Amino acid sequence: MKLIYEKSVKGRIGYSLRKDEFEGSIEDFIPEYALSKTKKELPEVSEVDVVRHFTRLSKLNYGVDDGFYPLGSCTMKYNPKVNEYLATLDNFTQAHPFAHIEFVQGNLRLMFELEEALKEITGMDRFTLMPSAGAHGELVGVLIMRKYFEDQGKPRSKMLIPDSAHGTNPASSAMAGFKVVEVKSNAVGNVDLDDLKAKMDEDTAGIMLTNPNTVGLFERQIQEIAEVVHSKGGLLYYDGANLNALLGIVRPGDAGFDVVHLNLHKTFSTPHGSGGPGAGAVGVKKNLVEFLPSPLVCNCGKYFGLEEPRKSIGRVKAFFGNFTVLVKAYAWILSMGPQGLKEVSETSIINANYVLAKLKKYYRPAYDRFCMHECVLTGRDYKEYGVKTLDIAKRLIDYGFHPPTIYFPHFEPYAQETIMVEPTESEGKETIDEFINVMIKISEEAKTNPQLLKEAPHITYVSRPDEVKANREPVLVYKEK
Amino acid sequence: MKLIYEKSVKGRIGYSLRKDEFEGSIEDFIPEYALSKTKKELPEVSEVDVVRHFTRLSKLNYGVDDGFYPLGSCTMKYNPKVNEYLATLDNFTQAHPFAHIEFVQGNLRLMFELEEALKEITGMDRFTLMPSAGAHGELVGVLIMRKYFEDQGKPRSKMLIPDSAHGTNPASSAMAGFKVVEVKSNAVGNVDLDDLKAKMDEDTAGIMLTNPNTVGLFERQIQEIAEVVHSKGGLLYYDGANLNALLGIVRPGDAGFDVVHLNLHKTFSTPHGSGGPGAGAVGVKKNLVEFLPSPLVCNCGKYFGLEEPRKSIGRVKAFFGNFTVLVKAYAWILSMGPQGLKEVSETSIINANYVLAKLKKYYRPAYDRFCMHECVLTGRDYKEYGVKTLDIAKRLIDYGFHPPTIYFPHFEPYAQETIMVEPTESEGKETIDEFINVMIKISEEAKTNPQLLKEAPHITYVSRPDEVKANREPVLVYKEK
Amino acid sequence: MRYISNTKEQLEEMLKEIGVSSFEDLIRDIPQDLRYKSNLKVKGPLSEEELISYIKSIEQENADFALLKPLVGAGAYKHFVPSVIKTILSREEFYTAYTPYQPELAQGTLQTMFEVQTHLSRLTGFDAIVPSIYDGASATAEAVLMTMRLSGKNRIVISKLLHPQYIETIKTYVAPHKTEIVEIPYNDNLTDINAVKDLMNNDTAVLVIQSPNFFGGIEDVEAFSKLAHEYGALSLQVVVESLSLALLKSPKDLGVDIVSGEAQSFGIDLNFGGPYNGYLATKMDFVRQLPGRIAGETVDRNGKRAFVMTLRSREQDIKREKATSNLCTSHNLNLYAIDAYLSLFGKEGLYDLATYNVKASHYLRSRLLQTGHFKGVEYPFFNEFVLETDLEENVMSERLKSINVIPPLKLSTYFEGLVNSYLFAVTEVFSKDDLDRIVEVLGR
Amino acid sequence: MRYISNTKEQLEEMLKEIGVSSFEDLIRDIPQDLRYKSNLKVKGPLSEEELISYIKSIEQENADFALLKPLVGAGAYKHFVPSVIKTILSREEFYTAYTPYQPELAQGTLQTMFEVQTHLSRLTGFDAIVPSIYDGASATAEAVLMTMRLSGKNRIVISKLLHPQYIETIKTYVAPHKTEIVEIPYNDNLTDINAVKDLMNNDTAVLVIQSPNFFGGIEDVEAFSKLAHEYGALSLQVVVESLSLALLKSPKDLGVDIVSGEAQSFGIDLNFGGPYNGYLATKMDFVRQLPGRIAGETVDRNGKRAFVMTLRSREQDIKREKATSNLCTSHNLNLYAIDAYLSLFGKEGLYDLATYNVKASHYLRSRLLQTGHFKGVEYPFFNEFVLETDLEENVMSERLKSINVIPPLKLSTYFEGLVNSYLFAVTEVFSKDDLDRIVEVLGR
Repeated sequence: MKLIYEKSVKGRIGYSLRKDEFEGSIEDFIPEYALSKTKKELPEVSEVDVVRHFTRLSKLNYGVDDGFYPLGSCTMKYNPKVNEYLATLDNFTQAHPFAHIEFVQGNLRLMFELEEALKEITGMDRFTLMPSAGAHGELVGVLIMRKYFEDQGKPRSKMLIPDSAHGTNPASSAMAGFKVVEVKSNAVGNVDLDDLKAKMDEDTAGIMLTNPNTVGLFERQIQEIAEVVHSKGGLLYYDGANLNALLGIVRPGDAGFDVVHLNLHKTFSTPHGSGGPGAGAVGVKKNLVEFLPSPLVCNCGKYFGLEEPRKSIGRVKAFFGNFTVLVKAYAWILSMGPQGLKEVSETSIINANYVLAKLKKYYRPAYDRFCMHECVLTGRDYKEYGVKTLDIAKRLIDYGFHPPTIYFPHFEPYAQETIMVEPTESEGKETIDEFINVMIKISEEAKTNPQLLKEAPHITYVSRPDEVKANREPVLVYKEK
Repeated sequence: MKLIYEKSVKGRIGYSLRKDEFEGSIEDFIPEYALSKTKKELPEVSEVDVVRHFTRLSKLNYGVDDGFYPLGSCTMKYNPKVNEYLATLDNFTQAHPFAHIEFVQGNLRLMFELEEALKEITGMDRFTLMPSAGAHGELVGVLIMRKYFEDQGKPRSKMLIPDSAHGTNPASSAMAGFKVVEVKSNAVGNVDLDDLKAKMDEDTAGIMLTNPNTVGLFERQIQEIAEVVHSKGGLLYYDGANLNALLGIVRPGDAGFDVVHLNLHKTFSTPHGSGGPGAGAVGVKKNLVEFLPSPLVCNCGKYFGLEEPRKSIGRVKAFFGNFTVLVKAYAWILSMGPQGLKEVSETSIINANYVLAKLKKYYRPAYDRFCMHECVLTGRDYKEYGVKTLDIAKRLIDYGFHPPTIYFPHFEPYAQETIMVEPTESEGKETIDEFINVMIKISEEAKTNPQLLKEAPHITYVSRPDEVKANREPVLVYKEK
Repeated sequence: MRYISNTKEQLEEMLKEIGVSSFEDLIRDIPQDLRYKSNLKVKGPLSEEELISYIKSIEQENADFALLKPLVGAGAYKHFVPSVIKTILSREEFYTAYTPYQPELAQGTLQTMFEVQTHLSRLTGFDAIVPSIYDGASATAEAVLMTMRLSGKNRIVISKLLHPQYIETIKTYVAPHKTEIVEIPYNDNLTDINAVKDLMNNDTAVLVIQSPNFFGGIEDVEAFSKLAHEYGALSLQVVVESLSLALLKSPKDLGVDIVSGEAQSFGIDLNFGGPYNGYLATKMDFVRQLPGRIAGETVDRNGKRAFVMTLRSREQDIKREKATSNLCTSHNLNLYAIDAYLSLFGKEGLYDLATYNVKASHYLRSRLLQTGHFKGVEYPFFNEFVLETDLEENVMSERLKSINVIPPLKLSTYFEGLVNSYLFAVTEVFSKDDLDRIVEVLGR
Repeated sequence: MRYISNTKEQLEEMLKEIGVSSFEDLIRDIPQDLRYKSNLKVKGPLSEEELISYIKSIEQENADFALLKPLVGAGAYKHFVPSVIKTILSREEFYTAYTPYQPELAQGTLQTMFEVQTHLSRLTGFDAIVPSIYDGASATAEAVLMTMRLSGKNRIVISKLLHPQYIETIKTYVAPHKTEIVEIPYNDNLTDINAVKDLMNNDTAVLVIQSPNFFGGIEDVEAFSKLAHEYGALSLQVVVESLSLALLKSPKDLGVDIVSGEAQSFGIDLNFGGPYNGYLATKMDFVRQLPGRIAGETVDRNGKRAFVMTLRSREQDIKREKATSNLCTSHNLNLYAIDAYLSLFGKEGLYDLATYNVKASHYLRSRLLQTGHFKGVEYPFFNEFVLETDLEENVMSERLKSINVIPPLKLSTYFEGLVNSYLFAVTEVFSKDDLDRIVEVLGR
């Protein structure tokens, strides 16, 4: 479809401004060395043009409200509409971050109460709500770990990360100046304890762990892992990507974790917004509180206020956190209540195991275990028909489903043909059944008509864009011919 | 797609209620003769189910924001988003109609100011904002005419209506107890003055006239028509369906009309909402004010208040008008201002004549005249290829356009193959050009591949539903099998 | 102007293509002496920001309704509207579409109509439904006209406890048709069934009973229906608080012939009285006498289920002066709200919600009686009741306002005899604490 | 629970199909002593109505911001946001979608990214754009890291008139990398170019200049760029008030190598400081050192134009610890707002809007100077300026609050020497009348 630039008509107007009643012209105020000689060549369109443009663009997208979106590790659950409403209340959206503290008591209270709830849910002692995303939270977490060791006068240089981890873990560690040391998985998909013991030493800050891990399996030996890491003075970092499995069942803080980050846009149902904004709250145990980024919200007598942790790692963005995202997360917790939170995890675990039980014959998993809130299958058996997992994923689109996560984790036990399905608690059995049936149908198609898969999707506006070309001859902006 | 009933799962929940802390059970309060023995069999679905259901349903619809919607006589113009916002301000939407007058001064002010604006735009002396729709306004208008003559002690029994008029005109007259007398059109598409003179008598209440008429042509002899009707003591009723052509150019009140109704959802840009709610404000000249429906809004000293016209025809609905629709109409007028209103009519007239000029070779009109804000073409030349105007309309859908109005007006000069195109002022030349090109292309297709048209549309979820079957074996509600 | 796409240059170009030299050439049909020569004296143009601030300043002249809970109902009920409904209503495909004349581009609208017809069928027991007419009052007037068409008679008997504005609306609609209107008195807040007997005769087209009635009273509709039928008249039940249908027997089972109702309670905001949503329900025998739009199921060219507007030969654009009504634009947008509301609440939710309304209103009534400032007769009611008080009107108002409650309706406006009586409505927006607070301020 | 679809019965059925007798069987991997045995002590569950009223009660503890116009900016600017933008953001296809990993289901997102890249290209002059990073501060920190990668050097020279919180953020990001940070003093509200000369050397990775700077001052960016290049350093311009780009020369034309910016002014609400939207712009030579998501144009299987995320080999999910950054989730939803905002205003509108900002702010400054209560040096600025006053802080605050204006930023918090100085921001939300009213209350 046309770009908005291709719809531009000279002189067309899409804006309104109050009358300019001031004297003088722009040259009177802006020095010649700075003033552009030409107007910037933005498009010229009417309001109708813009509305139709985005309405059409929207119809080229697929959201959770359009159907099943089983992206493993992404927790694409339903985003309640009331939360969207609450986040757009005027006094929230129009609040200036530099308004006096008396003006923003509501915002501070909300942040304070959300922090209390997150502490209770995770078993941690204090949270920062500053980070903008999971990876941002990771950076904060590992910077805290770094500073903790520096503060002890014994900086450490390495970070352990399981081979199945998200790419953000090693990338965040690298940003914080750590050397990444990979820990292997064992035959049942958990951390190889021997490998861990071999690699954990007193120059190692600790381990970044996702639990349930990215293969959807609970780290059975988490207590032993904690023991190994703590015995060397190290710290355990909890990547909260998969917390959706554990609400009210296990609290990371009770399982030996020292730092956790939570993706409020996963577990706590704030929408993904085509790739953000999210929020990556970071919680720590008592001994790490003084390293949290500044400022923190405190309930200081009469007012809610702000405080700076004594040895703070500093700021990681301007102002406060992604406030409107925080509103949605808190609203969700309040809607759920203690019992509801537990039901979230129970339901999502049952949903995922149901998918696993029904599909394991067709898409053989690497490990024969029950899974937690997501299951990892593979497309390895269809390679012989020339069908890649990518083709299976694309074919799902023709049946109205968003594909699951594929090719992650990208390592051997899965023959690198991973299919990671996370149904979340939102989905009803009949939707999941429909998905299962289609997956089985596709497994048939793969054998009988592989071409159908390789040319899929057939019903979308575009099909199989050429990523190699995009990469080789990058065209990143529109230029008039 | 499935009905919401077909998605129902016993025990599924989509609602939340505060806790019931009261004592007793329902049988304590509701007598046995009245209490239903079973719960009513409504569907049981989750919030996610409902959101997805309506999201999918929405994608089976086509709105103005989706593209060109040139329904003649319907004025499908762009509905500004700011107006939607303003109409949902809490103090408007949460206002109780029986709250004390002090509580609702804002509402009354808005109605008062809107009335002032409508008076100025039409040249009338007083408006009621009560009617819910154009046809509702017509009923009010003709009831006023009826009562006016009764009040004079000389009730009249007939109403003149041109053969080209909307069906609502005769239907409204009939509801008001008038016998409908049809007035013929002349060779140039206007009211036949001789026929009018022959039929206008002192038992005739007057004439209901649309101007520009439903053929998109201005009634050149409007002054003569007024003279004929007034000379017999009759009244002129202005059907405002086509006021979009005359803003700031001609005021009905200056052209001899005694009663007008305005479709705020046409000219004044409030959205059509899949068929309403609209608003059908009715304006009258001084001598008819005392017959208006009650209540009217008045600026009575300190407060805005309500007053009952002395000889009111009575109420036509409960409470006041469609208030939130009124907010949108007023907001639109304020955004436009005097000059903007005139530009609306100028632009819509030029747009329509441009379509006419470009398409008249292919879809011969009945009259060779410039049109006003809409043009009437015909598909008569394609009958010989077995192609009906309906087929042309359906084929347009394949090209992404909403079809124009067809088969109205349904009378001889058009060989009953009318195609009525109203582009409105919202549409840009490039959209109109695209429509014109497609229309020309379809005219070719009609000759070379009529089957393509007869089976159109090809891209929609359903195609050519069987209306005869629906009518013969009516299925109006869902029943479980 | 941002809402008008074409630029001056484009308009010039188009005029050239049309073959005229100026806009004036296009409108030469309009006599010069009819032209409006000056500028219209309307405010504006305002920029969007100025517009918002102006309209908001008007809105601020209202009371702060978002904070206020109304004890007044009387045909307009404050029920909680789930946020999902506003989300659905904001889909442009719904609110910017036209009446579904092209079914291929309007299956969303048509299926919604069909679903609402089904919901209302489940609630009323009838299979022939008109889902959207302006409001309950006009729908009732249309229903009365329908009974006159069906019966060929011109005499209508109406309970005095039909909503007063509904009665006024009926009167306006029947005025041109030489109709005799007879009103039935009431007794202990219910329509006096003994009086009806004297008022009915064989010339009567219809007996009109509202239940729950204007005083919230639950009428013995079955008895009224029997009586109507004894005289060869039709029985029309008016349902203004449609939530009551979740608990009460279906009108069809009570022998009613036609229901006219108001569906505002099902997800539609108070909106200062409109837009609301009237509906009609009746037996299939009468379907061809119904006014307004109806959706029907059929199949498309390929045999797929599809929905269309059906039984169109009743309508004005086909039948002109012989149509069953002049109805054209309805209030279809509300149908998305009603469909979503009834689907969200569903079988169990609507029952629980209605039960809450009943229990909360009965609780308030009995607590108010205990204060000693109120008295009233016992009668069966849904969520509205009448009490007489010894408190001064402005005392009661001020006390209620102090706790952000809108006072109940003073009945003397409509019922001359009822000087110190008020009509209280209690819905689920009131918690038990809220009601206790009301009792506390009024009990002083 | 309304957000969980499956009923207890369905879950039982599924457990049976899985082949276990209870949920407990599924989680037997979890050691019993890790289980949380009690109920979580969190509030709830609240019904939707209770939830709304609770959150609103919190919201009401804030000042009534809808009525307040801020004279404070300092990196967060109150510009009017057209209603169209909220309408667009409310499309579920946008806000409920994920990062566009499946281009066939995300052309809406990808085309929007590409359009915003183009807009930012038109404003900055550069062709390599990262359209969405958390905010301007983190984008700036990423830009600094990028210059360190590009240059292999660890010394950075930063204007003291870079937003103080941006400086703090840079410090946090570079802390693990043994970086030397040098701050440049200022003079007459502009970065002291003479001082820079002494601070630069050949080990310097980058010279960081904000323009308009934290005091609103328009720097002679070209001169700074030249200086940076003389020492073999890169020139990084930070643009916090991006509206200024509508009027000011493109950074590329000023010899800048990289721009890091904050696009909040383009259609994003104040939101108490977030979510906002940072961006980066640079020359194509540096494109493979950029962090974050970039959209690129390509063709699909059938030769149709299509958009994809491109140059992915820079990213963490491909390159893990060797990636240019750990960026994963961005702030993409804001891109719809930015795209729509810049399209609505467009070439003429953005120019007119920026001009209004300049004229209004200069008007207020000169009027305040006339009151005699204010003084300040002359310097070129965009829509923010610094003045010193003899009014007490609380006097000024109270007077401004009385006319619904949020006071300007007190600079002493960040600049110890500036005891009675304030940073004023004036945007188009102020009419001339509004400004006259401010002058009136402060001029007393």
